[in-house]
Amino acid sequence: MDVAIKLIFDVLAFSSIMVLVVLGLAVIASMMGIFNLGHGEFVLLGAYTVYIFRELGLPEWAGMLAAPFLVAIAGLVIEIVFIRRLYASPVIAMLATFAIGLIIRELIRVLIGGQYYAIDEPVPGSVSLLGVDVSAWRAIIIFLTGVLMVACFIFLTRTSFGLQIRGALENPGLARASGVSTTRLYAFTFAFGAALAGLAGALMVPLFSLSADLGVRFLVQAFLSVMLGGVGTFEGPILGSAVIGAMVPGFQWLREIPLFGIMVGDLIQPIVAEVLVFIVALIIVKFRPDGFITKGRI
Amino acid sequence: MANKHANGGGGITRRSLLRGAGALTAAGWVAGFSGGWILRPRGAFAAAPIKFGVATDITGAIAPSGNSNWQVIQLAVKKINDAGGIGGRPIELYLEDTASDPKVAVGNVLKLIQQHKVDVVVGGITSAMREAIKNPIVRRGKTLYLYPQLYEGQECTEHLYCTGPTPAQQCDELIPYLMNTHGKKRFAMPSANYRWPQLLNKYARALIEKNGGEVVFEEYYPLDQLEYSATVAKIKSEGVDCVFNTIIPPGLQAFTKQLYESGFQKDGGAHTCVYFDENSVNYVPERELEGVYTCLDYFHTVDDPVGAQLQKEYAEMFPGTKYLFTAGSAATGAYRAVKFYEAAVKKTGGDLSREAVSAAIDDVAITDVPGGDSRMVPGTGHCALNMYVAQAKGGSYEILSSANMVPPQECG
Amino acid sequence: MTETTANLADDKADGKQRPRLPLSVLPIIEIAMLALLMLYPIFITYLTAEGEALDFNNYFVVRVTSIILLAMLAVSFDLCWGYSGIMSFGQALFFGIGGYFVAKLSEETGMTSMLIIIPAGMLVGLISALLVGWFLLISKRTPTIIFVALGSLTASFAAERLVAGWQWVGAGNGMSIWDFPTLFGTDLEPGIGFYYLAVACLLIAYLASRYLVRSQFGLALAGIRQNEDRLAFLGYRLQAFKLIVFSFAGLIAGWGGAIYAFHEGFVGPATVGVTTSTYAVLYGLFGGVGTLIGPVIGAGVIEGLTVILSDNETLKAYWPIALGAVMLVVVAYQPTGLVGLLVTQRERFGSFGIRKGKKSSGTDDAGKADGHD
Amino acid sequence: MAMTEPLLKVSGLGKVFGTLRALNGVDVAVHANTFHGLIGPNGSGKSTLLKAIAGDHFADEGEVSFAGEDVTTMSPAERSRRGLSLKFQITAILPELTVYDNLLLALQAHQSMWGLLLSRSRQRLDADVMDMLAQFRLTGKAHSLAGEMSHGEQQWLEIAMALALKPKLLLLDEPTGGMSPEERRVTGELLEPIRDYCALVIVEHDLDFIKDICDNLTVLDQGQVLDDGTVAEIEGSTKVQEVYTTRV
Repeated sequence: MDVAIKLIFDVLAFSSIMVLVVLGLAVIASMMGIFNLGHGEFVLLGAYTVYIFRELGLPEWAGMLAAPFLVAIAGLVIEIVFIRRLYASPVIAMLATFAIGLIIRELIRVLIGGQYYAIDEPVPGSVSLLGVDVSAWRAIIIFLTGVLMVACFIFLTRTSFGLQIRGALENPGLARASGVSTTRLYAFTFAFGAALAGLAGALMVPLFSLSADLGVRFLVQAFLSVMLGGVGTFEGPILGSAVIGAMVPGFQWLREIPLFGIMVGDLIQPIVAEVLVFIVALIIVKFRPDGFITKGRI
Repeated sequence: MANKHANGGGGITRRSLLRGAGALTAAGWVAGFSGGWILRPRGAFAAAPIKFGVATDITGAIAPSGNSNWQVIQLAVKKINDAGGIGGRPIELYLEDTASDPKVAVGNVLKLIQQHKVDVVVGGITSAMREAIKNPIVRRGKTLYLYPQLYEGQECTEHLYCTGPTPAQQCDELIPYLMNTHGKKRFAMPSANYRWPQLLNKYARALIEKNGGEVVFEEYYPLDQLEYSATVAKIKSEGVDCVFNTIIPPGLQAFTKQLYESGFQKDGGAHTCVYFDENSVNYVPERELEGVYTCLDYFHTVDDPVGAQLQKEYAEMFPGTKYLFTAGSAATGAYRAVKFYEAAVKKTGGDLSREAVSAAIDDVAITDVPGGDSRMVPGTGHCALNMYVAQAKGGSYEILSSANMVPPQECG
Repeated sequence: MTETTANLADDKADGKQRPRLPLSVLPIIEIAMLALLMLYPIFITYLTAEGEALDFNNYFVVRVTSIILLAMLAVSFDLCWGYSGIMSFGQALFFGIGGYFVAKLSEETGMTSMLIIIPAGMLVGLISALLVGWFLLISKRTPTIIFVALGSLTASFAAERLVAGWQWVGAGNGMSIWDFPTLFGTDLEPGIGFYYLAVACLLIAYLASRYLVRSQFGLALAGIRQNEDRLAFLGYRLQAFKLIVFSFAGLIAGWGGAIYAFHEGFVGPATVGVTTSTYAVLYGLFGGVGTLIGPVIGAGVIEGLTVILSDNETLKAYWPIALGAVMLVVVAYQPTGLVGLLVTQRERFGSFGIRKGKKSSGTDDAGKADGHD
Repeated sequence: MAMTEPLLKVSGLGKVFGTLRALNGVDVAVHANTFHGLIGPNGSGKSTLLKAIAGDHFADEGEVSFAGEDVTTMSPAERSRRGLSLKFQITAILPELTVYDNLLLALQAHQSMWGLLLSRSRQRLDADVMDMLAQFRLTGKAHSLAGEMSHGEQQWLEIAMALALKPKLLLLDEPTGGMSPEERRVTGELLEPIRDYCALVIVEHDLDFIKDICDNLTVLDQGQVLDDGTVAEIEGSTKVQEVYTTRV
């Protein structure tokens, strides 16, 4: 029972982070047809912001509060300076974001001397959930993500600007054709996606220590999530990232649960568990190329 | 010598600008002194200098250890040169950054050997790094290699000498102490997935089982795995009372945090990590460090006048440095390496050929090293050391027990 | 693919002003490059002798040998992206697997003969590329570039994670190759002998690739590059073409990787990983994809500068950032890379019939020079 | 006309785009070596029908059989290998390649992979390439980039490529679009000789052009067959008259 609760809790925690990372990526991908290979570095920037705040002697939570806004600004600048010119040719845009990601990654590598930094969470220690000790901070992440998703959903379904976004999301061609000012829409969406990634980075950095390569792993997992969920919808990517988020800790846990009387753990080494995530995801994508919920595909 | 002006101050000449890196350091960032350094001896020497190569992790994941090694070696060499060098010949230091990245390291080590043509190389911290660079140094480079870090043992390559503690030296004291003094019986071995943990665990497990204990699980994780909740949960649920931790950074931070959060220590569990030392606060917060058991060849708290004196000089040479002169970071091993080499060259009467020095170093003893005297055990390439079992208390370590001249039990 | 409309425009204009008998540049660059590679060791050795006895196995020769082997990785990337529109962000996977395979082989069997190492590397590179390629390239609908790009990236990333955790191949330690490779029974130490072996391998791989992309098969690739749908309506099986090129590229990468591992005496997880893959992309885009020689030059310049800058902390630290910036500029403003500055769009595409127009006579001679038919 | 089994048989073809019913129960039969015109007002479904035949998109209902074989769900490549060739409305030549190479590309399309790798057919096909070039009056342009030619010339190259593999049936989508009257006349002349090995389905707005070269016509209106028959019959058809007078 305890194990079950811990499992569900971990899965929720990791899924929440993945959702935050993936949502922006997926929205950009489906709306503008650009897959942002620099998205992982937005996550990194968010994490780095918290680190900087700590270095400046400010509290971590302040950094986490600031991260989404700072990263959003960074995203906006990048959109205006580079991406905007490249909507015409998505492939070149993709390569450009790849380069931008590389620049950010290496810059931060220099700034933190290629090292790994542990960062304390604002709320340390553990809380008791149904009699099981779980990390307080993970609980907060789950809560915040839930709130954010609800907020996003309301924004997308109730406000006029939100509806425009949704329109452009589900039918990009139409949006471009109709009078909607895509320039403004795209810029906002790009910044918004960056903000979410930044927030994800800021919230997760206490769990995983800060390092320059933080982003790459999340880019790969985010890509798989988008592939799983399919693009063109709001729900698809969320579902996809939830699945990936479930697999990452899930496979580790799988090793603790006896199946058919044998301990799977003896068969699956931790490393196998990790690589299994990619293999399983890719296989699903291979045989379900449109994702779970489909309006289109990237 | 070419650079009198440099000889005047500090004695350090950089072959390149430092402004950028300097600015970063000023801003509180660890930019690291990557790339080639030459540290030339002060004053004028009659004889040509001995070229002493250092290849260590100045940047990257384990830079804190690498930098302390580099600084300690500077101290050791400075002392030798101030005392007139080795048989009148000064030591000239050459540094290449191995950047915690074997791929980079192989190339940079090549530079030490083929470009600077050094007479000996000291360096490498993780056994991954040793594995990567011993080939370019010993085989391809035909150069003497001194490896300073505590490690997994079974490194019996010719012309490769280990000046750090072996599993036997670390475990023979620690494990019985934990089991007999603290009654720990159920061990867990969460480990980083490379050679050091594997072989160390092998030795420790044998010892544990010999003493009637049990290893509940022994698992190997990717070096940068960040998700340990399943492992920690198992530690709790299986009633483990001693975690024999061989996870290294970057995974270390996540693991210690998650272990701490689970309240393992709080509930009286023993957390041991045999490379933890005074430098470890650079990796993990103090509260998570508190109470950790470790066993090394030196601690600041060891009652040892030589060590105390060296610490004093180190502090004077590098005021306010965050890279401490400690054992777990291989710094004491590095210091011993320099002294062993000095002793060997004295013995050969200045002959620097690898074979001669190698033959000499195989059987020398050294004094004036932190933690007490040490001597090479002939034919093994390892040295006997004094070992100390200690526990972290508020950032420093309390010595719990000690043993003198513990044999390495390798390659014998 | 990488050509922007702006670029085409230039070349159209260029096409009008082009003199009747334009000097074709690519072969000249190729010959120059070959001459440079051949003479380099002699030059550098005399240059750096500093009065001491000449040592042809010196540092500069050894370092450049590694670069030449990395150039093979660059060529294999160009075959994918430059010639068949397969955006492979994971090309190092095949390079590294080649290395790991021969490292394991020599560890198990003590076998160190180049005559076995090289074919072994080729084979494992080919097979792994076939598998990955089947997965990424073959499907009912033509997979999108994004799927291929991130699919290959993921493969490379996963492979890196796997070998980093797999004790059978040394896990985090990677594998140290203690023995020197042997050629006809004699030890081949890193140095001038090894250098010319590497040059030979690069040359053969290069000529083979050059032959492929200038054959009628290459004509089909040139078509695929411009308009996949049209080729489909002509009856070409696009996916088969792509898979063949991808596998061949894998073969070259595995080949280079196998020798590279023996040259460094070490192969680690990073060799199969994302960073190395990224560098393959950089070599290609910087030097100029779709020219074969471009990526070779790209590898030379980038790696060469990396070695030179490694003496300078400040620059060294900022070097990767500079690389990123360069890549950004290149993709946005000079998609044809360094070589694109000298070579016209038209020459990059070349012409394929036996009967050549005056305009492209040069390219043809070059083609013949390689013993086309 | 000989009442043999038609080369192309489209029966009950239907295609729906969203709410728009682009094709509705369309039947067309084209016999070997005949030229068949598809006419009708804009949006009557001509191009949709043509694409459905070529396999550019698949029909929702009904079937397409070609040379006695059901090709309804075959990919364009498969159809093309069976001798069904399409020339796009917008010219889809390869602008970066020379005219010569464009044609070679079309001619070698069905060679084996090995043949292509070893460039076996390069010599042999040279003659064919030059023939086609001569036939379509492009010899002089052989070595200029296809993209650099005039629109008309590009159309001819396109047709030449479509004919390169001696298809049994050629689908032409507005071949004379944007051509000068002179170019149209020439296009007509260029097409005439193919009759002896190839049938033609042609969508065209220029009715005079159609009348000149076609044997039979099918008139589409709002996705349905309004009428079909020989050119003479259609010219006489009142239904068609009225549609054209009211709508065109």
